[in-house]
Amino acid sequence: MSAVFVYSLVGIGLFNLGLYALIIYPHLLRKILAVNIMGSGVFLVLVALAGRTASGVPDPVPHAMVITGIVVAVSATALALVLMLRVSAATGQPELPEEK
Amino acid sequence: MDPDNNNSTLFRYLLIAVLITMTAGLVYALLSLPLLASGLSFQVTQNLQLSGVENPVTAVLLNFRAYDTFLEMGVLLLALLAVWSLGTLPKQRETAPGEVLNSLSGLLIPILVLMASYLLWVGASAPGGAFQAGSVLAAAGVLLILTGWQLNEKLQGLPLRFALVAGLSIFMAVGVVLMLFGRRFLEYPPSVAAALILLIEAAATVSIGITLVALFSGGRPESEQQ
Amino acid sequence: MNWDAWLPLFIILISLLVALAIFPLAEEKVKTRISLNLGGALLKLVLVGFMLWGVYNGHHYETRLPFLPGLDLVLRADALSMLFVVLSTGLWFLTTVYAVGYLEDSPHRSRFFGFFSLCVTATIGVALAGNLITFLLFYELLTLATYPLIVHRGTEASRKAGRTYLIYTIGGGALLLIGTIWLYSLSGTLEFTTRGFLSAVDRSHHPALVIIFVLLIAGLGVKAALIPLHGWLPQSMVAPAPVSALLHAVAVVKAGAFGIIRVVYDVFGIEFSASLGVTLPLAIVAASTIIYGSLRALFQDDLKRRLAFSTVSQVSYIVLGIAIVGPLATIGGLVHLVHQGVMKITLFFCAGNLAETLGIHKVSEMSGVGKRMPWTMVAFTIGTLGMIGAPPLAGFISKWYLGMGALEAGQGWVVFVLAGSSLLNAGYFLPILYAAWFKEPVGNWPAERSFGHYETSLALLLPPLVTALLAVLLGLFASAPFSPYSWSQFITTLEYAP
Amino acid sequence: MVILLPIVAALSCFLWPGRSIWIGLINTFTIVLSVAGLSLQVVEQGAGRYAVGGWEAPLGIALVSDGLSLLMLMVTAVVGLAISVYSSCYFNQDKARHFWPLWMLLWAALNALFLSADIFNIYVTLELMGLAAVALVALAGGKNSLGAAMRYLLVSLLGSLFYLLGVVLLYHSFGTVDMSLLAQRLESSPAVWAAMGLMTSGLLLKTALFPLHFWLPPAHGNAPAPVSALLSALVVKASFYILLRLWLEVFPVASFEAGQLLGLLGAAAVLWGGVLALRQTRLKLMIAYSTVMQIGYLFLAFPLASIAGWKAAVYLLLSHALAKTAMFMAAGNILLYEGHDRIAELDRVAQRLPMTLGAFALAGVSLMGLPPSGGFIGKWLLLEAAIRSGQWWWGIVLIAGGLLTGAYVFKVIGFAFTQSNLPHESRAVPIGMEWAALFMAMLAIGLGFIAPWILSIMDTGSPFGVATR
Repeated sequence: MSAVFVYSLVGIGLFNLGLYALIIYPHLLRKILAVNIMGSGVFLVLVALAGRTASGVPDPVPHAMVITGIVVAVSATALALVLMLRVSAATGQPELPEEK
Repeated sequence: MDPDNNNSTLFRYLLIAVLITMTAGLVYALLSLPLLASGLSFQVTQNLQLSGVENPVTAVLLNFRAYDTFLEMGVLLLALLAVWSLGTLPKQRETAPGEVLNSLSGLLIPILVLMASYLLWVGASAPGGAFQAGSVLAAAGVLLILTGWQLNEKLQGLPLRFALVAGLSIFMAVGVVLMLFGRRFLEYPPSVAAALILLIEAAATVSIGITLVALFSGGRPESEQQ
Repeated sequence: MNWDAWLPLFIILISLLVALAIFPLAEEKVKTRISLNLGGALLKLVLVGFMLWGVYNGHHYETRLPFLPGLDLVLRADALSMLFVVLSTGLWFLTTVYAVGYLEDSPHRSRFFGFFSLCVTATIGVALAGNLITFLLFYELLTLATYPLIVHRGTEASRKAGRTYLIYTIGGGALLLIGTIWLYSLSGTLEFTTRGFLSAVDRSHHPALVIIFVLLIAGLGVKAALIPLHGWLPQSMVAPAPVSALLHAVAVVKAGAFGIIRVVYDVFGIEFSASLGVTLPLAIVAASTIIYGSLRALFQDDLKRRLAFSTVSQVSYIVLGIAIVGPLATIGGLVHLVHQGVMKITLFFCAGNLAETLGIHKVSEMSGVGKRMPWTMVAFTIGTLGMIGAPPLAGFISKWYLGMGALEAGQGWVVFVLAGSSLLNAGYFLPILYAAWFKEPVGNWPAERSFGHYETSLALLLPPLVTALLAVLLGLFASAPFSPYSWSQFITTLEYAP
Repeated sequence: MVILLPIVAALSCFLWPGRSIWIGLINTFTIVLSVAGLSLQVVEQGAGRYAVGGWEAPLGIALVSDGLSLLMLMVTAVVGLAISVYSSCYFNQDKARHFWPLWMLLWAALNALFLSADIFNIYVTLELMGLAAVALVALAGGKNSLGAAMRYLLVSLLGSLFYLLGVVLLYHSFGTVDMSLLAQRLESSPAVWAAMGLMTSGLLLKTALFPLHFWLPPAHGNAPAPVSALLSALVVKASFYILLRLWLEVFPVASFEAGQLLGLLGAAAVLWGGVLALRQTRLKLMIAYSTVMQIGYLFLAFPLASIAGWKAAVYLLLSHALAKTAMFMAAGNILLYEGHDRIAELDRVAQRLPMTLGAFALAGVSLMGLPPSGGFIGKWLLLEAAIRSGQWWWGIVLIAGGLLTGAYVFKVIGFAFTQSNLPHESRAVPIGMEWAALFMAMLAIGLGFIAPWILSIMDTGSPFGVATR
């Protein structure tokens, strides 16, 4: 089994770990981190599988996609963090308030 | 309904079980993929010389799938708008940055800027490009902020905003101008492709860098309050 | 452009436009509003008369608008629809006059009259509908348009009544919808056609058709107030008198009854439904409704509630007439559609007058009122006698033909039903008359208002007198051309295969 | 290009915040015009395909405009127009400066999404849309809406990641992210099934199908009125649109069982959402739950999986978009006028805000699916499809849903008719806001009269496949 698949399997692992953390932990910072971990997992799969070319030179398109994805992730994270600050400022605790 | 606050162990185990099955399924799906798949690398290498750059990744980013990149600049800007819509800059606490940081930043920032421009330039042929460059630039900016430096009042208004939107607007401008020449949106003529890409990337680099810094500082500057 | 193709649509649009014009009117613009109302009503009356003449001379008025692929909105003026159109248009005019007098200087008149016209739009639409989906459309519109009228007073009671009304009618609408779509998926068409279009459907579907029949009739029975679906009717008595008059004499209840006529004759076809064996159960339901309604009416002290229950029973005469398979009975049912309308609206007008002028709401308060308001009570008397079916009044004609038809169709039991209900009618109406004419007034009236040297304002007095007069004439000159009677004969000859 | 205009608008709004309202309005009209132009072109020349940058798929990104996407663009334009008018009166100067650029970017994202034929590109637009929506929700400020925004953000990120992972699997199995190419190359494999599962569940989360709807009511209930309208009318629909596309084009392998499952969830959503809506005491929350319910309707088409069924779903989608916009606007007016939106205390609205109440009532009629209204057409088509395919029980759900809707709509209207005796101070409602609401409601009704036209548009480029019956 080639390194490609090892990496991609690790990616899947990260994805699910992140999902678990996202659901279980109430603290917002942890949730945001969890989402990022999931993201990294997806990107890892995306890049790793690109290495399955005969020539050994990896397929560039996924790399481009990953860069795009990363930028999106960064933007989202930034927004999430600021939002978190606002929430904790408004409610006094960095957790999701009860639904209203 | 919302499991966030529900930490009963039962729920935990249930979740774990579900996730494990899901993982298993995904792993199985992955392993079922063919061992060899060239994806699009063939088409890319085929059209590389038309794209105006040698680095395939950059080619995909700024030519073949430039439209994605274009929208993604939009996402970046949007994030900033969103952050700014949430309120103003948290008060800068005036801490003396300390000797090390001061001197270090004094040393580092020029290097970072230099490095950014190098990355930008090299992006055409080797790994590198607008995003890498932009993030390095951002690093410099962050250092500046950490050392308690603040943007000049005069620059905080329109100039700052122009710098922020430069990337996106130039990107779009190029696309539209090309349309005026009867080509499709973002369809570069191979002859000038290299120049156009470089132009876009330069603008993008600046915008990305500044945007990231602005995001880092987490709020719109005071002067925005009128 | 071809007038015949647009006349029906135009007739409907009149009152719609009136409605739209009235809604934004400011409260104090009384004159504009009244002129709009009456103008619309009159114009409509004229056009309908014109159309009536046309239909009689074999003109074919039909408007078609594409609605869904394979389904059009069809407005068609055939003999049957004209019967209902004429009735509702005529009574709309009178009711408008009455309502103007009844509601003067009460709040939200623009809203009231707006929805009032909307109501009539829907009713005419129901009458002119040329296929089941068009019918459905206006039928639901009618539901929605009446709701604001019922809750108009805005009191707790009226809101409750409104809710009940909606629960019943929207539920009924749902049944109707299911039935319609199912029918469509079976037969592929919904066009009303004389003697029905379903006899062609493959035998294997006949059980389904029976279910559909039940669904449709149940959906319509809600508005026609067949038991056990009559619950909303007495409750909605909280509405202002003109509304009760319109609802119970013309719009809602009649729409239901009319729908049943349509379904039995022009969807299933009378012979076919008889062959399906669904008519006898219908007849039984109708008969029991008649008796039940009369019985309940006997024990109501509130005048309007008594009238309401009498409506419950009277409307079922129409259904009964349809369910007895036979030309004469059909004539009886159809003609009663008109007669009951005229007579019942008279009664409600009078009840309204009593309430407005003397604040009388209960039967027990009515002793001696005949001396105070002779004219009103004359009208009232005519109405009640008609209801009882005393010759030579309109009601007599209907009952006579119903009875004849029953015998002709060999269903003698119906005659007993009729006789019984007539006795009951007498039972709950005559005491009122006795009290009104021969008893002495006890003390003074609950809330008296004086209207100069008339017993009440003219706008309130004239309409009931006119309708009462009509009731007499319809009875006397039943065989004149264009009288509902001869018209129903005309229809019947079409509906029954020669 | 329909996508660029709003971006231009956004940029200029951002650069000159002072004048953002006017820039926004002007651009709104230009956008509407350009959409009209596009639709003209499509109606005349049939579905169009546009390769961005001149690079055809698989290398490049293609935009496709067929009947389905066109209709989505149109409804977006109409709703967008109304919302722009409405918001130009709704927000104060300070909020407006932020609202307009965000809204314009959101609009751009929607248009881009409806036109894109490239599933990775769709991911980007999805994120663009999601972030903008979150920011707009947070715009209301205050504890509840911030919390709601936070939850909404996490949910939407989660959904996007599921979707993205699906995209990854598809790309690596077939070497393309272009829908039509995928459709050609696709053959059933574990990876495909995994991708289908991931993408579907991710989108279901974003579409808030029961039981994944928990985030929607707070988000829609606490956002500013025009934003709630936007979310309910368009944003939620966007992810449904993607789902529809995927199931129609990419995953024809989609099995009968999967369809039935979605149908069941939809039915559950209808009933559950309806009951909860009935139990709400606050108007906006009630409307939000009604959205949950209406989304359920859309999924009833999946088990039928017939062309008629899809069309019915899309028709319901359109009419719901219009009606719900009107309803949220009306709710916004009432909120502004009465200072609260507790249903039990909505006295005097019938007297003082007749237009608003009228809008509410008309929208309600369409939601109930009573004739004549767009809702009725959709319902009729769906019922017909259900009966024809012999799965009449979905029809029962539909009817029951209609009755539930009737119950809660008239609950509100009934209360609004009562005369109030307790005097309370009230604020005037800008006429523009009332008209916008009424306008949308009338459109929702009017949609009941142009069915043949709409249905014929749906057929251009036959996104639902060629008729088989």
